[in-house]
Amino acid sequence: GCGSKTDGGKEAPKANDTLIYAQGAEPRGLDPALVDDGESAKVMINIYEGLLKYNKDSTKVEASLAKTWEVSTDGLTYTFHLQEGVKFHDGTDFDAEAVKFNIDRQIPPQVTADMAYGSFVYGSVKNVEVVDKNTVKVNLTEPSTPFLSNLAMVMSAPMVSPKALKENNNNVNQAPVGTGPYKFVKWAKDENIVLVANDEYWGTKALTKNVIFKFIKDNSARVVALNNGEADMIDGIDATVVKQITDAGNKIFQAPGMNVNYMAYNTSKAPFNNAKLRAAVSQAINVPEMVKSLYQGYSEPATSILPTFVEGYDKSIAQVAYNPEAAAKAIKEAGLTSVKIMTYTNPRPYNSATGQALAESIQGYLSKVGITATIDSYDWTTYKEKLKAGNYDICFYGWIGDNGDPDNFMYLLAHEDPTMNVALYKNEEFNKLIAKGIATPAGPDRNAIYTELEKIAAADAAWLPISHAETLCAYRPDVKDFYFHMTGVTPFVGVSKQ
Amino acid sequence: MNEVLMKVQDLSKHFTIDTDWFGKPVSVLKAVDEVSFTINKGEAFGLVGESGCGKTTLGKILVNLYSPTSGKLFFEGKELSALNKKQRNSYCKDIQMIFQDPYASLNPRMTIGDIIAEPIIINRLLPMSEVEERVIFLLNCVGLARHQRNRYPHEFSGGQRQRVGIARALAVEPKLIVCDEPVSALDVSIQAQVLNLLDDLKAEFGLTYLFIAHGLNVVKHISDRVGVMYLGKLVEIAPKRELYANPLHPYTQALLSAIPIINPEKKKERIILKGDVPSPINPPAGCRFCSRCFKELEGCKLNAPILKEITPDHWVACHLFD
Amino acid sequence: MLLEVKKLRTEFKLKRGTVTAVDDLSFTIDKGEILAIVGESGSGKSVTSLSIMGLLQKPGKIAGGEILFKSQDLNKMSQKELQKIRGNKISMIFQEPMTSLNPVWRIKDQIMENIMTHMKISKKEALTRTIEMLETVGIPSPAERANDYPHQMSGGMRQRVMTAMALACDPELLIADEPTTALDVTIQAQILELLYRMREKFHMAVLLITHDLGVVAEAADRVIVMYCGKIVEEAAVKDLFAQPLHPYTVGLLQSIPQIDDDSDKRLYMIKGMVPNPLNMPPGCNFSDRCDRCMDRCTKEMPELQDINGHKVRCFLYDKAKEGELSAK
Amino acid sequence: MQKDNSAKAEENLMQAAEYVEKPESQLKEMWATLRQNKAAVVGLLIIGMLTLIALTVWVSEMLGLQILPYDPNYSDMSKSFIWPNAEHWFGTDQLGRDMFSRILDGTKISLFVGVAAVAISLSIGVLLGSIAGYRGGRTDAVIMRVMDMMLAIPSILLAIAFMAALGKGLDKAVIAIGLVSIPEYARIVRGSILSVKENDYVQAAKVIGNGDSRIIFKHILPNIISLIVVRATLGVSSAVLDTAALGFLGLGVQPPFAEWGDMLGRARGFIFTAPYTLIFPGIAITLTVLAFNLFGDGLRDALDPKSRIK
Amino acid sequence: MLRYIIKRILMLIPVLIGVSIIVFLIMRVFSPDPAPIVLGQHATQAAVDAWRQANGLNDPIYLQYLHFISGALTGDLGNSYYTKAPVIKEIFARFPATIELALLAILLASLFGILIGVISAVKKNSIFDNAGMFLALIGVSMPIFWLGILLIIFFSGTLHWLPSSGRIDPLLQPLDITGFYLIDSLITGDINAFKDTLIHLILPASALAMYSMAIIARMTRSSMLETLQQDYIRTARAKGISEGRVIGRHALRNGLIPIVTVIGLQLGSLLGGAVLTETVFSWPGIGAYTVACILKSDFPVVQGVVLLIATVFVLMNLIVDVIYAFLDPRIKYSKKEV
Ligand SMILES: Nc1ncnc2c1ncn2[C@@H]1O[C@H](COP(=O)(O)OP(=O)(O)OP(=O)(O)O)[C@@H](O)[C@H]1O
Ligand SMILES: Nc1ncnc2c1ncn2[C@@H]1O[C@H](COP(=O)(O)OP(=O)(O)OP(=O)(O)O)[C@@H](O)[C@H]1O
Ligand SMILES: [Mg+2]
Ligand SMILES: [Mg+2]
Repeated sequence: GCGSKTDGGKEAPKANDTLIYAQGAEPRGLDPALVDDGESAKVMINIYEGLLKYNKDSTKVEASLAKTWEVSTDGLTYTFHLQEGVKFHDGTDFDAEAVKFNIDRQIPPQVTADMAYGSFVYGSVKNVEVVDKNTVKVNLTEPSTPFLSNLAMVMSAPMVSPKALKENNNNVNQAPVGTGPYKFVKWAKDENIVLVANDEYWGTKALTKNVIFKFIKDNSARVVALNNGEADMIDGIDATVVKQITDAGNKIFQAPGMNVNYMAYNTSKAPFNNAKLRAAVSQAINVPEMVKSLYQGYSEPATSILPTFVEGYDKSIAQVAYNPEAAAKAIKEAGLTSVKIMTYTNPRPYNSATGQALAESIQGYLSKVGITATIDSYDWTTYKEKLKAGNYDICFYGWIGDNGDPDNFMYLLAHEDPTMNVALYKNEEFNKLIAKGIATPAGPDRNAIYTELEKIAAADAAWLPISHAETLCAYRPDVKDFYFHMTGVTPFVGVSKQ
Repeated sequence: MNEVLMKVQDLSKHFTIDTDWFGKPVSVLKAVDEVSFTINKGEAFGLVGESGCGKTTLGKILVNLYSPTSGKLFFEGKELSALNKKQRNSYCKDIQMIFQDPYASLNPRMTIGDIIAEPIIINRLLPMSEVEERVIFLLNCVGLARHQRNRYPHEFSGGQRQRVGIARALAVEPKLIVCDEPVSALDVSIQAQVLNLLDDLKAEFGLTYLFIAHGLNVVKHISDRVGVMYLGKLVEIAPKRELYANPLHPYTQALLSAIPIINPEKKKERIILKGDVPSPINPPAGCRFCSRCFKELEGCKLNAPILKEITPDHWVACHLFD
Repeated sequence: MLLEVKKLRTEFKLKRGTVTAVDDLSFTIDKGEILAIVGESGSGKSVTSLSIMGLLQKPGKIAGGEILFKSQDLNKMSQKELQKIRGNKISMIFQEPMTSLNPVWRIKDQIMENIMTHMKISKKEALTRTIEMLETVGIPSPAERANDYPHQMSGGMRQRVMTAMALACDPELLIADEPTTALDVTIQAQILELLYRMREKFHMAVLLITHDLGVVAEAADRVIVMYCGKIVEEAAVKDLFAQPLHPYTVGLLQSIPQIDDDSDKRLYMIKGMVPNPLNMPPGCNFSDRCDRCMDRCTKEMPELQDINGHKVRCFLYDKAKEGELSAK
Repeated sequence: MQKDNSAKAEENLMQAAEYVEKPESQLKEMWATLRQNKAAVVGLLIIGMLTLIALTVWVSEMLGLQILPYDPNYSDMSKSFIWPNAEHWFGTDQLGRDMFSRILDGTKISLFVGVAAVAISLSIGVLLGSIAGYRGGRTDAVIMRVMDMMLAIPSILLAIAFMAALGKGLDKAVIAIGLVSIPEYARIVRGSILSVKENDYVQAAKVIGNGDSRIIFKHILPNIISLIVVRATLGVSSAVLDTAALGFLGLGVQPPFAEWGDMLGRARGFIFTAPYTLIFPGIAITLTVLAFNLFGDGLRDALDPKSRIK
Repeated sequence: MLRYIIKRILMLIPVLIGVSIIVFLIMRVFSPDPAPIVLGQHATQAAVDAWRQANGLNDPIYLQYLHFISGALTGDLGNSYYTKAPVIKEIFARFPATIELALLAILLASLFGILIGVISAVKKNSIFDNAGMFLALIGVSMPIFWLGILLIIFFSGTLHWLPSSGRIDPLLQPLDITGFYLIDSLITGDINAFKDTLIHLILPASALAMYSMAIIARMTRSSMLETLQQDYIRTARAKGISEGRVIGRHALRNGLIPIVTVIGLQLGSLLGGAVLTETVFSWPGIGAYTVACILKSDFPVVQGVVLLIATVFVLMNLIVDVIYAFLDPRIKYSKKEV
């Protein structure tokens, strides 16, 4: 760790001054430009703010550090009017210069390869102009409808103190300085991160003085910690422990998650360059039964790629229905007897049961229709590496929505990169529609484009969407107003304890 | 029959005990230090001395288990120390060794027959078909029965094992046998059996022995000439009768007087030496015996005495006879 | 009479059978006397001494007999009472000087421990006494050497330390179990001389155990010859060497090469070897190796019989009278 | 006359006897001692049982027979997490697979990895150790320094690194576990060679003209073989533990193979819902390791010349 | 003695260089490419290539090694690919936790192991002996992670007596002075923190200690049995001192000498066992972290950690040898090493 407690002296903080949140892994770092993981986001949301933020219950954007904003009619210029009198935790002013500084570091020429979200969020930005102290203008190279949504993300978009960045070698992973309701106190590696309420916060101040993020890797141990009172809130639980938690008098927080858990066929080579055969194999899998068994009701069986609450979702979309007899017949006709499955061993946010369990259950279904499946499973890193080689018939993957925009999901099937588009799906018509979707301003027209994309995807059966994982958290009964945003973050500003 | 079989000339063996930072020896153990003597064909040359004085080391040099630090070895007139490894090996079988500890000198995993057969087989002395016959013959020679051929060493007593060791040495028909304290680990009643056996074999096969012991009475019984060693040096050599009747070196005198006599009536005058045998590591320049000598002269501490022939065939290294 | 051993029998109960290491052993030692026990390896000498000291380890056990030290039976004493006698009234020197001292304690601590266990004196006095004792046994510059560890001393020195330790509490009986076997001849002479001197000085009785008949001839007053756990012959030293009775003793004496014997004749051999203690020949233990074995010898065990103070266990002397003896 | 008789008898034996006594088998003797050690016998029985299970499972799998109550890899999602009952003795796991069948099936993997890994480390370790011990000097120094290097890294970390590098799989687990315990064997073999080498019988072997390799193989190795056998037996137990550890960390065999450590690793997520998924594989591992330990200990006692019948 | 120690320390250098080469080879030549995981969900091939270039991964392997080793010599082990923090900092933030755990475990293991071993040896074949040795046998046969989970289920999950994870209640966390919470809490005089640290240590330390305890108990027993057979024990008994003293002063001191080596070696294996224990107990130590880093191919961290652990291990061996010499006066350092 670094530094000592800034205030409060030696006296241990009283328990209801403190919220302890136990999560399964340690953040990778706390510099929004340099990290990409959900565990970091949960901490960062409390320290930083961006120009915009999402509505509590959706991904609609609201004012944050930007009071108001205007978009030029050609969609190429965005003008933001900033909140006045906002200070970073280090006492420096937040102003237009700071905004420029933050964006400039993530666009060419300054952007570096390890800025995971830089190009995603600011990829269309041409430059930033400081109009006056509280006004800033962002110019784009081409219109981008998701741009505003992107500015509300916790990755990349938040405003970091330029002073801190200069002092820390352009990397505040270990020493975050933002404008948010909580200030960073210390980070004991692999143990916890301590935050304290920002008394000078410009908005509504936090209700609880201290927030501690504790890292407990083991799922069961996290449950034990909650039940023993070592933590006030925990996340990353799966269905099997819910009873255990509620029996101990604790509460469950459940919300739809913005993600998709899917199986992908390798469409680039035989046998699955044949859409009919893909559909036949998908037919062999009883998705609802499997989802119920693996996730015990804490994941929705997926009927489409997009989660229900994302624009562009349409009830009418459906994947092929379970029909083992028809499947068996089609498969037999095609002479398919064996497939090579590749999967990952870790639990992922969209698949708490691990890719391996998923693969093995599918192996079970396939064996019923006369297909012998071999499974190669690797840890996530290796898995991503192995995917590149494309040496598989079926693989598993998932996606967590970044900004609630449908493009964020659908563009995967149009992506050039084989580790993104794991189905190696190529469809010119599809790609054109994607490009169109980005440029079209938000509204029913745009939503129709994505519904269309979904229909193409379902018909081509490159993916078999399996489930949308619900967010599952648990908290002690004395915690009030705890919530978990669908983008996977936990703002504590309004949370209190009795 | 004074034909020389083995001639040892200024033979030394030094062990490096410790080196400095650069690998240069700083302490050297002079186990054998410039020793010279000859062994005649057909004789038994006895070697006595206290524990650690270098007897075994000397014996092992003769059988090529150690290579000497310096000095020369002549076997039947041929200079062994000048030969290369391969040539040297061809002489190995002519010089054999009987070891001190009968419990450690036989491979516990081999039957005694195999132990005896091994040297015959690896030296290709006989066609395989005749090996077995020879083994039985050797067994019989040392007083073991044919039916014991397939037993393992642990099934035998010390004396019997020593016989196996002797048979193994005999198997290659050696000319010289180094007997390293062959009886000191044995019980009194067994000692005599082995000593007699060695005596008989010597006559039967015309062997030559280098007989190492620390018991003077045993050496006297078996050998023709006796050398006395002290701390890596030979201090006296003489035919046995001469040596026992007329010991010249003070150490030999003390050694002889220290042996208890089995006769309570004959209480003899004892020379009790003071102190212990000093360490052979970095020994002093002068006479090695000096620290315990009861006849010390001036200069003994400084100059090492040289082995000189005082009366015919009686050699001694002592300043008393300068 | 200082020590009287009566019909001592010591057994080792092993899985494969019972070894009777000492059987029917009776002898006495008077004040100031040196009694020697000789015998081959495994004949039960050490077991005898350990039985007296009460130091037998499992599975060894005294199966019968009495060990009377000043008329008290040591065998019936509790460990506590025995501890008061051990190292105090009766002390012991062991066979292996190299391993009998604790390698990790300085020798002064080992000797002082003995003194302080039995004498009520201060540490300082104990140290003084320790150094005195070391001086007595002939260790040069004892005050410095007292700080040495055993490995820093030679075998002879260690044996001296053992002796100093054994004598530290003025014992009345000293048991010396092959005190010189592991030593060189010249050192052996030193130690024997030391023992002799100490006996004169402290007036203690010594039970000297050895397998070297030469040592016996030089040092002992009386001697017991053991074979396979039994006494086969017991006599005053002069009598034994002048006129050994038991065939085993006779054989032993003849089989050792004599230094003052200049003839080159063959050595006498006792044939065969010591029997396996688990598989003794019936009758006399020596019968299978004896040149003068009779029918009877293979069936019965002869009794130890006393012929004018010279005891022997052999049927040859069954009805022997004084007169007949000298005829042999 | 008595004397004549016995002497004659002896002579008769020596000359007349045409027969040669059969060599007394050391194995037989060892077995005799081993049999007296109850713990070792229990260990051996368990090992026998496990081997039998493993072989039966393996052979029947080869022949395509199903002798296990259920196909250990067959998942039926409608049957996930059934508590132990008459139908599923050890219950079912998350994917509805029969735990009892999987545990039995796992025997095969654990024993195979254990024995194969030991075979690797044993052969390489013995070779390196023998060369180092016998040659001495620079060869020794070089070999042993390399072994020191390997020993300086905790073996489990090294194994994990190997697995991470090589990827998952039975063969890779065997290699990783085998490689990391080479130094142990090399050290033991070298140490005992050094001490055996000083024995007079090795010197005697040189004197009669044996070459180096013959001395190593004929005179030295047979005399430390018992030590190596004991070490190898105990080595199997630690290899089984290591396999389980790798499996537990998710680095063991490829799915769907039933590997005990892997089963434990999965069960960790369900310790409250389905504690039995945690209990049975744990018992299986412990029992197997225990058996090899018991047997190894007994073997050591049996081979120890101090406790052997003289 | 001093010369010996210096000599030994110098001898460590080649070992450590060798260790670094081994790790380097395993990691850089055989391990998966770290780039995709470092760069995350949106990484494109172009970004991956750029990143590899920037981190020197496209250089020839010997250049990479030279770069690493020259850095290491100046105390710079590079930055973690993943957190981008200096490796040194990452390691020392976690190392005290592991050391604290391992030391307590070895303490427990030695204490109970020696106790059980001595009692078993002295009362050979008694019920104590049998029970002790059975326990030891179970101890060496049980997978450490299984034991850990069972302990959590029982003491945390069921009885709620002891915490299941973490080093301390974060609210009590002492000032970070040494990183060892036991020491830090004592320095700051915070008894509650000290207690809480101990409470958190009990379960993981016990799980970790079990295996070593069993080994130590078995070794102690056999060492004591052998020592009790020695001639000098007989000598001690012959002096008439009490049996307790014979065992305590004469047998134990000698019997413990080989145990020191065993304990030293166990510390090495404890560092290995920590990998599993830390995983099970979410212990914020170096073991679990290293595993995670190996799996993430975080080369600089893995290289750094392994180098550090190897250093600790060889130093530990050195210390053991010194203690050994202290306990056993027979050991002389003048002798050339065999
Ligand atoms: N390989 C060796 N390395 C170092 N020193 C050795 C070696 N072999 C023997 N020595 C030393 O050389 C000296 C002479 O040893 P050697 O064995 O020749 O004596 P010895 O006269 O045979 O003694 P003993 O009567 O005890 O057998 C001893 O001090 C011994 O320690
Ligand atoms: N611990 C033991 N277990 C079994 N048998 C034993 C044990 N100790 C001694 N014996 C047996 O007791 C007998 C006598 O042994 P003891 O040690 O008294 O012989 P010794 O005369 O002292 O021989 P040495 O001259 O070799 O010292 C031997 O036959 C031996 O086998
Ligand atoms: Mg010798
Ligand atoms: Mg004895």
